[in-house]
Amino acid sequence: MTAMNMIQALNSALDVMLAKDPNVLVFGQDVGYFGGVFRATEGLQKKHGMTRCFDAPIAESGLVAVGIGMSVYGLRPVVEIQFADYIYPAYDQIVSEAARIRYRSGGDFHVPLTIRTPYGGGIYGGQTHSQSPEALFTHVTGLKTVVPSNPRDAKGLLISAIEDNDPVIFLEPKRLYSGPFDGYHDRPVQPWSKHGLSEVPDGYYSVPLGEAAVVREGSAVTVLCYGTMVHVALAAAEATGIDAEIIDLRTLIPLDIKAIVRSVQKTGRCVVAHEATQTSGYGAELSALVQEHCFYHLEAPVQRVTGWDTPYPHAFEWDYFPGPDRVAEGMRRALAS
Amino acid sequence: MTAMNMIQALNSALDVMLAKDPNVLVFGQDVGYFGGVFRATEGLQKKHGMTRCFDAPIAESGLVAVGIGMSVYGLRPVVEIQFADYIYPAYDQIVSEAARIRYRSGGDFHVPLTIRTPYGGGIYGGQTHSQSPEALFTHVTGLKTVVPSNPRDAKGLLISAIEDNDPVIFLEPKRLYSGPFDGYHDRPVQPWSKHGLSEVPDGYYSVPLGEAAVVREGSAVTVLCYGTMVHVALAAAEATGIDAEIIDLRTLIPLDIKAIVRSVQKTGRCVVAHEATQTSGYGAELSALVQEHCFYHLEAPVQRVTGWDTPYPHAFEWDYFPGPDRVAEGMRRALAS
Amino acid sequence: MRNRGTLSLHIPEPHNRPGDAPDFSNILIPPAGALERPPIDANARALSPYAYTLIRVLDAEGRAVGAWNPHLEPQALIKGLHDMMLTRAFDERMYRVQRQGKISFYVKSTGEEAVSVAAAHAVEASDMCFPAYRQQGFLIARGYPLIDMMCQCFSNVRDPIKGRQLPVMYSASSHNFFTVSGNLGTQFPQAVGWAMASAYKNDDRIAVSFIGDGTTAEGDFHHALNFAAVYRAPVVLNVVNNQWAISSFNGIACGEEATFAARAIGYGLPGLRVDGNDFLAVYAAEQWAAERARANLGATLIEHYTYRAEAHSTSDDPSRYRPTDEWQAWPLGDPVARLKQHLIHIGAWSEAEHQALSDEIATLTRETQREAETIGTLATGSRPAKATMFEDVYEEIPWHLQAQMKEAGV
Amino acid sequence: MRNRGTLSLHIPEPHNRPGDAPDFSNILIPPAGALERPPIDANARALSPYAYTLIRVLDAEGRAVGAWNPHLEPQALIKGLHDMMLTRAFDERMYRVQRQGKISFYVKSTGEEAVSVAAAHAVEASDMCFPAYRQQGFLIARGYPLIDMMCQCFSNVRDPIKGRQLPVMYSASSHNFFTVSGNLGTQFPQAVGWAMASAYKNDDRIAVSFIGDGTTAEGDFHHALNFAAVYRAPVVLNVVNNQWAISSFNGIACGEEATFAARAIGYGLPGLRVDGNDFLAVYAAEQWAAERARANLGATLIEHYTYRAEAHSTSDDPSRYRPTDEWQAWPLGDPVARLKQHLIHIGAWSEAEHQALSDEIATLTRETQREAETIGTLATGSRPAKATMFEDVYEEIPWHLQAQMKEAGV
Ligand SMILES: Cc1ncc(C[n+]2csc(CCOP(=O)(O)OP(=O)(O)O)c2C)c(N)n1
Ligand SMILES: Cc1ncc(C[n+]2csc(CCOP(=O)(O)OP(=O)(O)O)c2C)c(N)n1
Ligand SMILES: [Mg+2]
Ligand SMILES: [Mg+2]
Repeated sequence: MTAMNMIQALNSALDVMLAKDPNVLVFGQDVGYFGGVFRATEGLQKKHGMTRCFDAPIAESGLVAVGIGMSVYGLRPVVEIQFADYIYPAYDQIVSEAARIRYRSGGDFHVPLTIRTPYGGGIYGGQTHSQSPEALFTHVTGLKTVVPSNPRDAKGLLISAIEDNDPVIFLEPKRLYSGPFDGYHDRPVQPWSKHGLSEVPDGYYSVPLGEAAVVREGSAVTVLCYGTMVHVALAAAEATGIDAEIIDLRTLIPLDIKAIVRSVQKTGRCVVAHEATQTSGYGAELSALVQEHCFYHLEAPVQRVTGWDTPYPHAFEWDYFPGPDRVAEGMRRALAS
Repeated sequence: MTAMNMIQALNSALDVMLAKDPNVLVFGQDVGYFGGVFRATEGLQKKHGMTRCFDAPIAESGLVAVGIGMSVYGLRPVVEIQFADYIYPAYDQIVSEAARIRYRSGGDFHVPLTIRTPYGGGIYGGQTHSQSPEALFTHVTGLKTVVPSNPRDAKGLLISAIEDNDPVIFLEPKRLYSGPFDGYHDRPVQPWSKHGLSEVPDGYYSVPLGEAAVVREGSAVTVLCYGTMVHVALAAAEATGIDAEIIDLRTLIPLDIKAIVRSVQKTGRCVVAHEATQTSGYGAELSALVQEHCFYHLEAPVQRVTGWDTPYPHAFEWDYFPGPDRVAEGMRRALAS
Repeated sequence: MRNRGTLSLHIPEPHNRPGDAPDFSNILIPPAGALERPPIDANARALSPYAYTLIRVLDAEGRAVGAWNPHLEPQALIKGLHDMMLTRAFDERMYRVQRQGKISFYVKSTGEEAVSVAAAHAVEASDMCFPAYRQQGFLIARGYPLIDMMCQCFSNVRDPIKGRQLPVMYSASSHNFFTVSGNLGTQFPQAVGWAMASAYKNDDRIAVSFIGDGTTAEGDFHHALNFAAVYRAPVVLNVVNNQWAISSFNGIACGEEATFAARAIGYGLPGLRVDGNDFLAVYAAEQWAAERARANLGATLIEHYTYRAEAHSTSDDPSRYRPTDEWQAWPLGDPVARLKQHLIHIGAWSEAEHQALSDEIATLTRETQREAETIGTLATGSRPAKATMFEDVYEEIPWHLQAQMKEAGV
Repeated sequence: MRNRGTLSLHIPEPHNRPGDAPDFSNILIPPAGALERPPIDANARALSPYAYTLIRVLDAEGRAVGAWNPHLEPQALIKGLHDMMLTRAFDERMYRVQRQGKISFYVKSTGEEAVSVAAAHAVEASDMCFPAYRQQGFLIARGYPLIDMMCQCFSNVRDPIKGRQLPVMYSASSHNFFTVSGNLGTQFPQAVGWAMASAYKNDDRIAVSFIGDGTTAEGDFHHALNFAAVYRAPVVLNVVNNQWAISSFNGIACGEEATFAARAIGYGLPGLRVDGNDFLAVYAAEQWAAERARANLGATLIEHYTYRAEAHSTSDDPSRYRPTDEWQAWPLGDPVARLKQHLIHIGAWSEAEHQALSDEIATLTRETQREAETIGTLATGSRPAKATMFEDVYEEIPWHLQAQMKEAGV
């Protein structure tokens, strides 16, 4: 066990997999010699060799396409998209190709590709360094979508993603890279080293895809969240004293529906929280599922607490970010009736 | 008034706008001399001139980018994407550019671009000629998304889209081009000429964006639908005798929430139907909205009737397509409790 | 907006439209055998003239001439002729099957058979092909069972891809033939990735890919060339310039201003332009590029200059946008006729043998069709079990698809 | 998977890394004045040698030599010097402002000022610019108010784009300068569309666009060149090859195998390669391309060979990936110093005048900064009203955004 922040945990996952499996390789913009703009691949080229971890042209579509071709050969490529905001040029290769190849070939080919990308706000990155595009992947059959919220999960989930035989979109909440940011932007953020889930096994281990974690047990209201919002929801529960049950989904597709149903049937109330814009966000799917599975247990409408339906405006970082006050307000609305 | 099928109505809308506004121009793959693979632009090049309606390279991203540049100059371009399944290469230009330019420039620039594209199944087109990607646009702030279900709306909505000062994704249910297909694939389809809404004014008129149409009044259950599914829902109501209120949304963004709330408050039950895959589809947003706005009126969970969460498989056209039986089943489920 | 009358917008138009007499007088055709065959390690920039000419081996009399003559054994030539004829016969038959309403769609490769077949012959069976949708000749040349191709077109219970795709979208990992995509162009950079993987593993297999002239306009084309150049990927990138992309002539894809082979120049790659209806020229160019790739010298772009003799697909009617008799006027002729003429010229073939082969192929395709139809067609309702619809979305079926299977009653 | 040891994967690496002595001996620099200036209607293919050389006007002694000398009046040269110096001073100041924590981010253009400034001078004020994020020099040369640029960086209440974007993402329709995008490359084909619109309207305005060397790898680059060639769009497409894309040297973008100017060849467009640190050479090339475009002869691609003297942005530390003293070793020198030397050489400028101008600019930028800070900074909380956050998503605010405004309490 070593205390790691999220970047170190992700780096460790890549390191472990590069050492374990010669078919794993890592590439993307600035990931080679430099080690990535967020340092997630630092030292990997030096340790594992030039062809195991290298720089790539600024062509996200090309990156993914080449990763698909490598997958077809039999490798397990891990591609980094520098910011999730820049994944759209690759959207066709992801949707029409990576996600469809197993199906359209009747199982003749498959694509064990992992696409890592930092997402989310809270870093004053403006509208092209803050987006949360998860719903654009959860709607695409054939993709798995994963969002870790702490170092231990980050490493274990990334290893699972690399070992998975289907394409995985691995969204890294960049605001959590250095610490468990809880949305109180005017307070100092504690470092990961003070957080229990920063204790990360040094070697190989995995956290299975498709299993949520109950990060706070409670009986008043269920909060469904992932990524940075897990810490925001915890802060909201603490601040309000509301006995919320907080579920960190960890994997959006496939979703751990059992954990959700179990909790909402218990609490009868539900809040869904994400940073992405509201309309057609993943929260809509969660809301729909909860009311389909738990209609007769629900005592109030499922509440969505999300980013506004605008781009992420640079000067309004904290007006946009759905912080603890807004989550608390959502919990109160869920409890109001 | 002339009886038109949907293609003729769309052609007429383009013809009227080309004649009315010298800033309107139309381009896309095979749309010039040939008149488009679905014939929507037939005769327009000959009538209005080479530079008003012309062929473009097979580069959807380039098409949209060039349309954006033209919009910035002051034109109102109408771009055709040959099938909605091929819009993904343009996704970055649509999401990061067309949808964001007004916002990111503080209103300094805007993009009055219309993107027309045939979508949906029912023509044995296989998985790359049958997709319904509307939810990938409804999640994108800054875009409007429109889906007509009959010739009269098609022309009036397309004219509104062209005149709108924001980018509009105009999805044409290709199965309806020649007749009001109701999902009974083994019965002959009546031609549009036998349908009231094929009576289309010859000249200029518009149908406003953002207004739904109640195509069948009823009191037992509300069905929210658009495109081909409007006719399927009508057939399901007819077949079952269920007194459904059927709402043709016509515009997905901005949505006519008032029409929805009014109806669901009356019926207390709701079915949402679309061809797209279910998870994170637009139906999720509709379901979430209905339970947010009408929770205390709902007597049963909102039911989703959608395409399965698989690609559209060629040999299973009618197993995949959510036909009248499945909509009827959804209505029954909504009524069951 | 001002209007000072200086600029005007150019919209490219083909030389001939319906009603015009076909006219290919603008096409420059160098004589066969005129060009040197450079060494495979030639400097790419020095090769740039090859992007503006046509490598040709077969002359008008059916002689194989010049440095690019690959000097194939008669048996290899006859195999090439066989595969091209089989491809054409297969296309004819499936076209008729579509017209009879037994399949939903079909795409012929008539007139372009030399491109796919000679390419398949020039590379190793272990080399990986990333095809567009008009490379049935490649698959046939590799000996993939015709019956499997037909069952795919019929989407019947023996369709290897389980009824999932339109006809012609084959997938054959057994024959190193990648699953055909309905989305144009995507395979081109994937081939580069496969080739990079092969180099990464110090393997000796190379990748071969095909793209249409129209499709070169997609970003994928650029990504393929760029990644291939940066990482010196062992891949042969083929542009099939058959003059048309549905109704758009290749000027809309930028063929008016430059050749497609010339695109290679800007990436520092060799670009070869080849008479695509000359089996020997295609073979020779492909062989040169494959040798270069296998020697770790990187990628080559080859433009195959040919003509789409038939409609784009069964959904198309070319008489609406081009003179109906254009193919007859096409100056590079018919690849089958030209190779036949050559074989006769060298004394390895006769009209009688040709007729016999033709009959044999007709019988084979007819009987295979009968066999495939016995298994079933889309119309007879022979399909994989409905439950298979939910398989292969993921390696394992997740809960939400299981729930949907239940709802679908399977 | 087999492993027969034939192939290997090539990963490009720059010549020098931290710790190495900078070495540019591999760069071929032709003497200034060596090249002919072809007529603007020259055939594109005949121009291909221009893609492999460097158009240079200023020699080592500061003389303007050869056919590409644009023979500018001293006043125009002094204006050029002024604008480059102002750009550099503005960059310096905003960099310091960022280091003081008053703005979130900044991007300098140090060493590359000639590219943007000379281009702005060579085209008409009514021509439309589609910039990348490093063309502040273009906007400054067009006389856009510095105060507005600063207010944008401060995201304060006078920010013309209402606090919506990171610093440097200017938008100035008043100065025909398109809104800068954080997404690389997207502007390049948009510029082509604008130019097509201008041609469509028989206007005489042309478009000018800029893209980084690294960004040429995006599909957008290909789409821009291809649409420009097909429709002969009146546009000047500039590649700013400053050797680096964050930490990646231009070999990763394919600059190892060919020049970026050579990309033009495959589209049948002229591709010019220019000494990007030579104000006169950039001016001359841009002027040539603008005249060609305005004469309805279509697009030109210009590669500006220059060097990114500073970090990629304030988030970057180049000492981690390149020798720190590379810029000192850069053989094409400093564009400001070179133009100054030329002005002194022709007797139109003196050290004293230079110092005076430098002081004047320092005062101007300092006072503008003071004024901007008085209006407010991100830190002081001076921002547009919170309600504006919901504006400009659409022309009108739809109900769902109105509901969210209410929820946000505005
Ligand atoms: C991304 C994408 N855009 C559009 C289409 C529709 N489409 C199918 S074939 C075709 C023409 C292709 O022409 P070309 O590349 O020259 O190949 P050819 O048909 O001549 O073999 C088009 C536009 C598609 N399948 N995919
Ligand atoms: C589509 C996209 N991908 C990646 C990035 C992240 N990024 C920002 S700047 C940059 C490097 C650009 O290099 P270059 O084009 O050479 O321009 P320069 O910075 O040298 O001016 C990268 C990779 C981005 N902004 N957009
Ligand atoms: Mg073609
Ligand atoms: Mg650069």
